[in-house]
Amino acid sequence: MTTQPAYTRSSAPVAGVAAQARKGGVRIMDVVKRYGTQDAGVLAVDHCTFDVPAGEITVVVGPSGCGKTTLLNAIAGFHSLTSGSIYLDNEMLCGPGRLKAEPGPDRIVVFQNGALFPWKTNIENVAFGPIMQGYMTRKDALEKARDMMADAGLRGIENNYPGEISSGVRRRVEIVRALMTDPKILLLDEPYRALDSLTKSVMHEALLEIFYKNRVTIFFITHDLEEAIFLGHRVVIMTTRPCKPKTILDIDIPHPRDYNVLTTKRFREFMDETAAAVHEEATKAFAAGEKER
Amino acid sequence: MSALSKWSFKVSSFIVGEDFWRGIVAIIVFLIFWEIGSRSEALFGFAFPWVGQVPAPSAVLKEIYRLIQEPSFWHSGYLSTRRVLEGFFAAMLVGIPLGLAMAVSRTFYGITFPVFEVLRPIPPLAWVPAAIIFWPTQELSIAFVTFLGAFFTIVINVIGGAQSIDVRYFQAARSMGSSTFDIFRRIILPGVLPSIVVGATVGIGITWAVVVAAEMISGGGSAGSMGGAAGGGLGFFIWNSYVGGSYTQIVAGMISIGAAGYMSSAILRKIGQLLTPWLAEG
Amino acid sequence: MQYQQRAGTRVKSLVFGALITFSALAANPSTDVAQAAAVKDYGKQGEPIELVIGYQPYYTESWSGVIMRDKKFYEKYLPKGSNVSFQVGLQGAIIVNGMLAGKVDIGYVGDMPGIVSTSHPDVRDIRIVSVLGLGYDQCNVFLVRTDAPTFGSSDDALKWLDGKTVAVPKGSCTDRFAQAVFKAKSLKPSEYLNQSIEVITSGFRAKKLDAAVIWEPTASRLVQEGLARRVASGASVNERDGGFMVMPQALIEQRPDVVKAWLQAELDASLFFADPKNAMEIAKMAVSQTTGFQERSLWASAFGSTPKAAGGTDVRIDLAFGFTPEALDLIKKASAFLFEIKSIPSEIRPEAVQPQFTADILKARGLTAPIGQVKAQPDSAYAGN
Amino acid sequence: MISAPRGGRGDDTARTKQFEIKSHVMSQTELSHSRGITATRGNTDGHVSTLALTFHRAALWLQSPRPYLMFIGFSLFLGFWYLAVEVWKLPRFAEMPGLTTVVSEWLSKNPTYGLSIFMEEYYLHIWVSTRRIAIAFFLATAIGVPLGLFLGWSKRFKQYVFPVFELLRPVPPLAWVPLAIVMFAGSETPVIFLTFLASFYATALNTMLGVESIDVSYIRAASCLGAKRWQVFRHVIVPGALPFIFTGLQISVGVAWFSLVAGEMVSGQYGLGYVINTSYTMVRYPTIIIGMVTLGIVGYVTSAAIRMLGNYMMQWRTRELALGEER
Repeated sequence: MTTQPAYTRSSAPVAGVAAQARKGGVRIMDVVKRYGTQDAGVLAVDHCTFDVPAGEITVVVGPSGCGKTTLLNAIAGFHSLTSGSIYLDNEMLCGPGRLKAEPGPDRIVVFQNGALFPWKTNIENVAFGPIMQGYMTRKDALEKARDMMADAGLRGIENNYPGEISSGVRRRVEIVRALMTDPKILLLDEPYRALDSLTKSVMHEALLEIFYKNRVTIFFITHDLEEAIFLGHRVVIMTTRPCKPKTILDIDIPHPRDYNVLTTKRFREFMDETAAAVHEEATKAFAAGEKER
Repeated sequence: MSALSKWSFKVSSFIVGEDFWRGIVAIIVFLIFWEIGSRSEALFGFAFPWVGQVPAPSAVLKEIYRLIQEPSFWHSGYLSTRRVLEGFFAAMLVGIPLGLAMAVSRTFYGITFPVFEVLRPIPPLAWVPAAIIFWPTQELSIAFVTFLGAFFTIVINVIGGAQSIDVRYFQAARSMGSSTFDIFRRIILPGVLPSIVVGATVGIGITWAVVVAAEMISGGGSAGSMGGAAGGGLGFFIWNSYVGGSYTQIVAGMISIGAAGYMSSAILRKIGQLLTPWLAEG
Repeated sequence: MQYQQRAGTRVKSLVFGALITFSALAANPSTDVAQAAAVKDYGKQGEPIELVIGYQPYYTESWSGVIMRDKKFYEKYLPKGSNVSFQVGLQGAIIVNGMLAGKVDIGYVGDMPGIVSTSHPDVRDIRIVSVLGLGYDQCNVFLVRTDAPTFGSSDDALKWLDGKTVAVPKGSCTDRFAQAVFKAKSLKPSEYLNQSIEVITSGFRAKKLDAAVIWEPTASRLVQEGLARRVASGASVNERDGGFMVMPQALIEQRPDVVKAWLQAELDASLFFADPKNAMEIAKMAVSQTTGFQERSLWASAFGSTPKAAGGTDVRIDLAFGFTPEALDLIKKASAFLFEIKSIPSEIRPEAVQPQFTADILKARGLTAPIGQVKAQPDSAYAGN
Repeated sequence: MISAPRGGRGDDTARTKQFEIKSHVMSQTELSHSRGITATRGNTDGHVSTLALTFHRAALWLQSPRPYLMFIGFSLFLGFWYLAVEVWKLPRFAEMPGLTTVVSEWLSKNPTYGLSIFMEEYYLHIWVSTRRIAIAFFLATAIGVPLGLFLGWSKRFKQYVFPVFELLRPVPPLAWVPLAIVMFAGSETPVIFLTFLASFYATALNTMLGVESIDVSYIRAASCLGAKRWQVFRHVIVPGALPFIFTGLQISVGVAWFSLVAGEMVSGQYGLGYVINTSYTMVRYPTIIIGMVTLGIVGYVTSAAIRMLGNYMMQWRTRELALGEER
């Protein structure tokens, strides 16, 4: 039996998941993003507006290079906007006057080809956030990290280096690292892109399990439609570059979901409905010879 | 965008960009500091440490202006360049096949690489006395030393290049029934080309460093020259100005070698880009 | 693991094969190939000959070489159609290396390189055939920095050297002389640097050297250009120096006619050197064959005079040509010292000295060694500007 | 049979991408396999210690054909040297010192020219040369690494400093020999300056390349997790650039020896460059070869030391590459 955890984060006591106030809602309002100068630049995002409901999984689907990663970077604070604004829990992240948001532990990004620090052991990676922010001593942070990794079924690889474990396991360690700082929203940039479909299905179930336990808002980017519908409460299908929402679907398949959802009639209906739209955008993107932005 | 406009786009952004101006400012500040430093004895009465003895850039510029009109200066430049090219091409001629042979056959690699690794740490200049004894003419001994300078780098890069070729290319080629020679010509050579170019650019830089020192040591230094001033070359030119006590000529010589070394690397990089168009996707 | 076994067997056969070929070759070396390579072929007697002469315009004691090149006395004696090319060596050792590598045929060198050249018969058998000159302040001149204290006598100057930085071109006659003096007077310089005459010149100019032991004409040049001060020489410690001519045994055996012819011409050159009225002409010859030296310092190196307190001598060079007792004594003493400091692998071989050629020529011309002297002349005698 | 040879690491090849985490899929079994290695070692903290790894590799090496091939290589090389000089006496080779003379001189208690492994002076030369390399190398690292880190890290700093750096870099360090002798007092400091200069360029440049090669997502991940700028510098930039820094250090040690020899040849009292040069002017041919071989060995040892230090400092990379090698 693991000992009663000695750590409690002062600001947000870990209460029962249901009673937790819903946080992490994002409102994207009329966002435009252009790279380079006015005339010779590239328009990536063209007046994009949609909401990411708090406590839910929102999946953005679109052809490669259509500008969805630019959106994610704007929320995370890596890129500035040309115009429009983004709100997190009704607090302006970036908008007129402040075109570039400040990266912070409330919005954690899980990168496409992984960003676990190869020179730190897995547990040091997971405990990195709290130690950097200084609100936890190293010992407490490592203890909490050990417990959270155990929760996510990652016992026994604490002292290995990321280079020594499989990329699927690495991806789960990265998500645990993101959850350590108790973020409002998780920003996932095609995290399972490099995995084979077998491992991918294992990852999906692990992600849902973590989601049900922590109820953190998830903003998920992918170009795999099946993955979007299986995971998402809401699926936003983007046009080709410059991207803006083409159709927004609320997936009413009840949670918690597992693998036989894929064979239900309702899932099939959603697939038929969206496949045409996504295919149309994909051919347009292909014609324009877009390279992965 | 047509190539021309693409090129102009790149240049214009470079000119107007802050990199360019900040670079110019930095170089001007450096030159001013150098000028004041070397004139410190006259201006402040005491010589700055180190830079105090170095001749001022203004004097050096005058010297360069004078030297450019002198044919003997260009002759030295020609001699050094010829020695560099001789040593360099010999190194390519011997180094590339050896590197490829090492990369292709495990046995050959097993036999030659250990010997190669033992000889590699010996600095090329340590070979000068032995080269003077061994080679009949002084010209050959300097060329041999410059050859060594580039040889080791080129072989190492070729091996590295061949090893980094993804093994799947071999499998793919073999599955399409290509013979060993096809594989060599279709897969290994193009695969190794980029690292040959890298090895060449680094190699020519080293040959310039070596030719200067070899000329200094065999042309004038204690290893002594057979045939007095016959040594020639920029290295000998610097050595002669040192012995003659004209320090501005030394700095002028150093700058000309720097320029020559830089130009040869730049030319090689250009050739490299032409040879490997698939790498330069802009 | 299948790869390991297959390669293993292949490798073992390779190793085995290599051993066989290796031992077979080493067992019966083909002797004829061995002999021809080491000994150079100089052709039959009387045939025209190609000669490469390694000489030192930067070494006054061997200026008979400078005169030979200018006056071309050898053309009178060598077989018609012979071709002679002169190569400048900055230091005797470089000429010796050239001779050991078979690139140089006749060498004008100082005492140490001369003796060292005879000590490598395994590489190439070289012999001393003539004595260019003997002296006290030709090869062994002590110079100190201009701002050194003024010394009462040479001995005080030498004592001052203890704990100072002294530079010397290693392997030259000055190296032997400096080490002999340091041992005799138990002096211990803080740094005993190996530097060529050029590095020493720049060292004095950049005020980085306390002292140096150098040979003429560089000594006079440094004094004349005010870069250094002369404080002592061989005369101060009664240590003699000498210049020698060396030739490979192959040349002596195959072409005694050429050796005699060259030595005849050498005698003419020495006689020319000994005649005081030729002083100015010789200085001009030296200027034409060197770079960076003024005529006045070249003249002073041979014909100039220096106060006794600074090791000056009246007779600057004894042009021995033949092997005088003093010359033989110098060779014996110097080679014993060189063996002691491990500069030569063994005592000098008796056959290394070949006096009979010069003896025959002197008898034929009714002269005795030394054939002349280069005397110091007053500064006023210098006719140049 | 054509196959790209595995292993045989040309460690200081100018490969641009210094390390790539092989994002191949390792199935669950391989996870246990890597644990398998740790199990056999039985060390408590669960990861593979470098010492254990080297023994493991040495065992592998012995089983493979490589040692025998190496033996053939050396015997051919030394055999040719012996035959060419002493047995066949080929034209240009006859004057060179033979294998037996060099080896007998090197190992003799009373060497004819005063330099062999039993002579104290031999180790004095090695010590003086190594001391000069150590000083120059330390200075180059102490100045080069921070400069390289800042050049890579702050764009403004690079815009000001890098042009001057690039202005001086093409001038080969050895062209500085005469100026160094004039600029610096004594005979020791110019040699150290020359050695410093060569390795300084290599270190600074490679460190800068190291910082620039760090994947931007690491920096973003760290700032996401709340790390402030200097924390990102310490926890991401420095460790991330470490592999490049060590490549730079290895190249810089090689280049340091390169210019040390030139400095010592021009003027000096001790040091291996001095030995080689005076053995030439004093016609001690075997000692020239002894000087060169000693220089080769000492040079090899110093760069191997740097490599080992690098492997030790970068535990994560050694183990990762070891796993890669296993496959």
